[in-house]
Amino acid sequence: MKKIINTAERFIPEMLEGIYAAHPDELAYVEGDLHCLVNARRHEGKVGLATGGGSGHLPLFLGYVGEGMLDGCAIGDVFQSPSAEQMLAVTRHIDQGGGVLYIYGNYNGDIFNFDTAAEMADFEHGIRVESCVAGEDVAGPAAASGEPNRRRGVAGIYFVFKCAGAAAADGLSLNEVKRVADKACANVRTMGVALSSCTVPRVGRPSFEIGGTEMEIGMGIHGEPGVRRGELLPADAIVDEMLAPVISDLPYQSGDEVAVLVNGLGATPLEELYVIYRRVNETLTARGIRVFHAYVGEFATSMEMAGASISLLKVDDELKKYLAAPANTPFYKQFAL
Amino acid sequence: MKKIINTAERFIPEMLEGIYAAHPDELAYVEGDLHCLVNARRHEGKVGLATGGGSGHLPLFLGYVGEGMLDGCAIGDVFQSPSAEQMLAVTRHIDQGGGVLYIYGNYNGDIFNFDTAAEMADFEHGIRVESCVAGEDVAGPAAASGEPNRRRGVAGIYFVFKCAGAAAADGLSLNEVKRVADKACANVRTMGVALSSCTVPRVGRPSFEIGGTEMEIGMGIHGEPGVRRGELLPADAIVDEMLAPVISDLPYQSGDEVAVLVNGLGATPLEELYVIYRRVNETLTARGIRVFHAYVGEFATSMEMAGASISLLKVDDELKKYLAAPANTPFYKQFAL
Amino acid sequence: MAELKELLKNWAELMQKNQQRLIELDGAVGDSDLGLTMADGFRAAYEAVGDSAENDAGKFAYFAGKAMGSAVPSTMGTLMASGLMNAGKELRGVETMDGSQWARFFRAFYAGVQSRGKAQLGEKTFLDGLYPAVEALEQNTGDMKTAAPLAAKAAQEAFEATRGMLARHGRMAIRGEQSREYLDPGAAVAVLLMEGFSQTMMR
Amino acid sequence: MAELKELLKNWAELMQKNQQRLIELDGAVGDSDLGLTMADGFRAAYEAVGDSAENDAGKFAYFAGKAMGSAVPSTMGTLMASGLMNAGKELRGVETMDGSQWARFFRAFYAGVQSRGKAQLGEKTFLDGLYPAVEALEQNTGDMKTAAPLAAKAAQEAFEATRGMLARHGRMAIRGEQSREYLDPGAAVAVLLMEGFSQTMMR
Ligand SMILES: Nc1ncnc2c1ncn2[C@@H]1O[C@H](COP(=O)(O)OP(=O)(O)O)[C@@H](O)[C@H]1O
Ligand SMILES: Nc1ncnc2c1ncn2[C@@H]1O[C@H](COP(=O)(O)OP(=O)(O)O)[C@@H](O)[C@H]1O
Ligand SMILES: [Mg+2]
Ligand SMILES: [Mg+2]
Ligand SMILES: [Mg+2]
Ligand SMILES: [Mg+2]
Repeated sequence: MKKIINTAERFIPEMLEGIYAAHPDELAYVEGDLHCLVNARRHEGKVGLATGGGSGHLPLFLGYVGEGMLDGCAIGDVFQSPSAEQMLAVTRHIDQGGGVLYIYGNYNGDIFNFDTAAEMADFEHGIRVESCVAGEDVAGPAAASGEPNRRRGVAGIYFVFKCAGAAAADGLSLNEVKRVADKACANVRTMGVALSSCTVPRVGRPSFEIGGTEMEIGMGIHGEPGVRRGELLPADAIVDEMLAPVISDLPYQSGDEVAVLVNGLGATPLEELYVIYRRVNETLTARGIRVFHAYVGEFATSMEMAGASISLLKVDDELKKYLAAPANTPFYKQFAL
Repeated sequence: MKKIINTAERFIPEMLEGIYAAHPDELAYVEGDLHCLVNARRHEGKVGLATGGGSGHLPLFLGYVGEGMLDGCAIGDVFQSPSAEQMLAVTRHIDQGGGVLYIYGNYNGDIFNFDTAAEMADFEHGIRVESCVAGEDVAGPAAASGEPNRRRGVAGIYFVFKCAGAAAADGLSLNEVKRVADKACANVRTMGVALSSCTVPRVGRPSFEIGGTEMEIGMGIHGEPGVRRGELLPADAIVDEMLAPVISDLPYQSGDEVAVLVNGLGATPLEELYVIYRRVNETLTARGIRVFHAYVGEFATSMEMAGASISLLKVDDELKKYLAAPANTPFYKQFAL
Repeated sequence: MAELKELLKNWAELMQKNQQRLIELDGAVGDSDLGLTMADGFRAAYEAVGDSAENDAGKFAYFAGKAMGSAVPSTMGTLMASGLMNAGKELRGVETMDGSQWARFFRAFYAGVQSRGKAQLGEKTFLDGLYPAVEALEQNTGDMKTAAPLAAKAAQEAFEATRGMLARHGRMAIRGEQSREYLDPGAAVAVLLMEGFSQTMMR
Repeated sequence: MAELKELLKNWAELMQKNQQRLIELDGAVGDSDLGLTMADGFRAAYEAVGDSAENDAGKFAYFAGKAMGSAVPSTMGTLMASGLMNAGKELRGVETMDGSQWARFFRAFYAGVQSRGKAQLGEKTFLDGLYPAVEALEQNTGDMKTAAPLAAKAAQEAFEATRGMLARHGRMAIRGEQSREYLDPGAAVAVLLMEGFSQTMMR
């Protein structure tokens, strides 16, 4: 394990100390717990947006707390959910009178704890809480009708944060912000590929083994098994294999518009992400799908995992408006498009 | 070699195709050569700022072309200088009547070609060109008096781009913008550490060998030898070893103010960069040095190299003003501080 | 409260003792954290109330569960916390445990996990391990010395029967049909819970 | 122009043939690119003018240099381009090469590299390899068949003498005193230039 850390136990607390030290005017924590992060600014009356989840995915999750995005984030240890108590602490702080919307990824631990926190917020503090659970990884099968969605939440949650964040900043009500978040969720699909493993510091060895010339299509951001393991292919072939199920799952028609996110998992250079985007753009253009805006970079990582994911968000005028709004967090900045 | 590319030969051209496709409103190329990148917007009368250098360091160099930063960039193959012809093409396009300032790193090939381009711009086209060569890596010795600076230019060049970019946007003359750039150069120092090598695609094997538990303090961003190879230490010890020569080289007094840049070399997770920043902040605070602003992220990479660098810029009121100005490029965004 | 305290102590010890086994069971199908979270979580639960002078069994269980939830907010950590807290709510006001109180305790524990996780029987989870044990206890609330070992045996058999079931929840569900080949790690925890209960009753 | 064309052709072939040796020399102290850039660069220079009907030796060399600079803008690529272009400027208008024109050609080549790279003799660069060869040519401009092999020999000896010098430029300079142990790869290129010239004269 080759990491610039002091000890595995202190990794996340020290990371958080670094974050608060670097961004003292923008971020704060509540109830004396570094894991309960909130925007240092409050906006009375605005719907509060909270997220949370395991660490190891920066800028996900806490990086999206800031102006035009989220209000707070409960932070767990590497790949571990934060506790319901921590979520509750964040919830209490960010309720600015308009209620709170939770937006988080579709993982057991997170769901159980956010549900618990929502109940506590309601019963114990009279705060109205709604939830939006993102699960858009097409490596998993679509839910049969009546079944719950079992797909993992991955990088596409960025789009949900962005749209809901802009809607909340615009002064929409809790129900309306939830509607926008749900719409973004319903219209985003993602597929990933991994080339190497990350190592959880407390575990100390790679989360999975993968050969020196192998890749795994569809692997999850904690190293969950994907859909196909095989020899590393040329970039265009990898993109073709990832993009096909992303496009067919929704599906798309010629004339549709999308926002594209090419996300690096951590160790993959930005240069390669643009080689990927080149092919994504080529393919979409050939299908008559217009790119409204392209995002290329690291939005949801798995520490030092090499690999990438491609997300498409099918946009309408409303989602375009919210995507185009400015956002300003210590980790993520966008001027109005 | 595990990369998401098609072929080594097409790597940089395809990366550039991806970049132009992703940012069509912001970036353009001139003379039909993808390697000659310019800001799509022009600002008549403004001093034109150009940079250039080898590829493999994104967002360096081309990522700093945009509003409030640079006007153009000549792009070479991986770790190879672009040609003087390409630099000249960029120069001719970005001269908006106020002359052109070249800001680039202290490498032989780049110097020779930028010097040639400057002569051609002057003799053949009557464009006045000045140069500012950044070389702030304290892994190399300081120049003896009368000797040229042999230190490598590394991540600290970001500060030079930022300050000069804001000065040019403010309407300063070529001489004045050069003065600001030179001031930033004179006040920035950097030190790096590498944990793993990158691989140049056309070479196909790692640029250097390094043991599974080793680090190299002071390694350059192309894998140039550093000052000490040894066992990987805890984060705080690494930071202490890197920061000491950065601070003593200038030197600093209690009460001084700095901007800090903790830069990731490519494969090192953002989480670890914040563990580094935590110690940097602790050390500076203990010495009575005040942090004006902290930048943490990937600013100058070596593709998939694991490691980081720490840069300090000693600031006065003028540099603070220019650092605080907004900037907006496809790769780098900052709202006014 | 002595028996409830004793139970939590036994659970903490058993999870610690079986840490490696749980790591391996979870490692085969999940992310290997189960041994760590169960050992850490039940230790935290016991430590939170081990020195308490609380006489209300309900509060006792509730605060043990709450401590566990804060210490290990993983899937099983949270579910066990929900079980304990729900058992605590059910037993609010109870000061002496007898057979029918124990049966209520485990029924409520089961219900807390079920309402938090929303799994159904047969979906290859912890619930499949615990359910037959709760049934066994309810069969003979008059004699826990007889009922508890039978409940532990029922849990063990139910755990073994999870091989063959199709996983519908958590990380294992990603494997689809392939999941049938594996034992469910959460059901192994149910066995340990009943073994710990049986030890407590047999003392 | 036949001889100048022949010279560029010989250079291109020699660099190709010695590609691996240059890679290894540069690999020991630098970034291993020298074999690639010299082979690619001199090929580009030759290809740019190989089919040209140009009669002006100056323009011929100048455009060959310009093509090289665009093809391989590395340290040595750019320096060789500067050498060729400066030689071209010096020979502008010359249509027939004789001994003293060749001496002017190489003196200007040297000067072009020197003014671009600003290195001094003894600083362990290409210049140290080329300089004694230029001197040798100027000694006997009346008889290139004698002078050219002597110049090649002088370059070879000068190349060997770079071992021991302290590097002040480029990647090798980072090594400080340790650089004395190595031969200078750029000086090896000077040897190849003079060997190619000698071959051209001896035909
Ligand atoms: N919805 C659920 N209800 C009850 N038990 C569940 C549920 N989901 C998962 N489990 C149990 O959790 C166990 C895995 O726990 P744990 O290792 O903590 O999960 P993870 O590490 O995947 O978050 C499974 O073996 C299963 O018995
Ligand atoms: N300023 C200079 N003047 C002349 N030759 C130089 C100069 N700097 C470097 N060289 C030569 O360049 C050679 C290395 O060339 P090259 O491999 O192209 O450099 P790099 O790959 O480091 O950019 C050195 O061996 C040296 O002979
Ligand atoms: Mg990274
Ligand atoms: Mg990276
Ligand atoms: Mg697990
Ligand atoms: Mg070289």
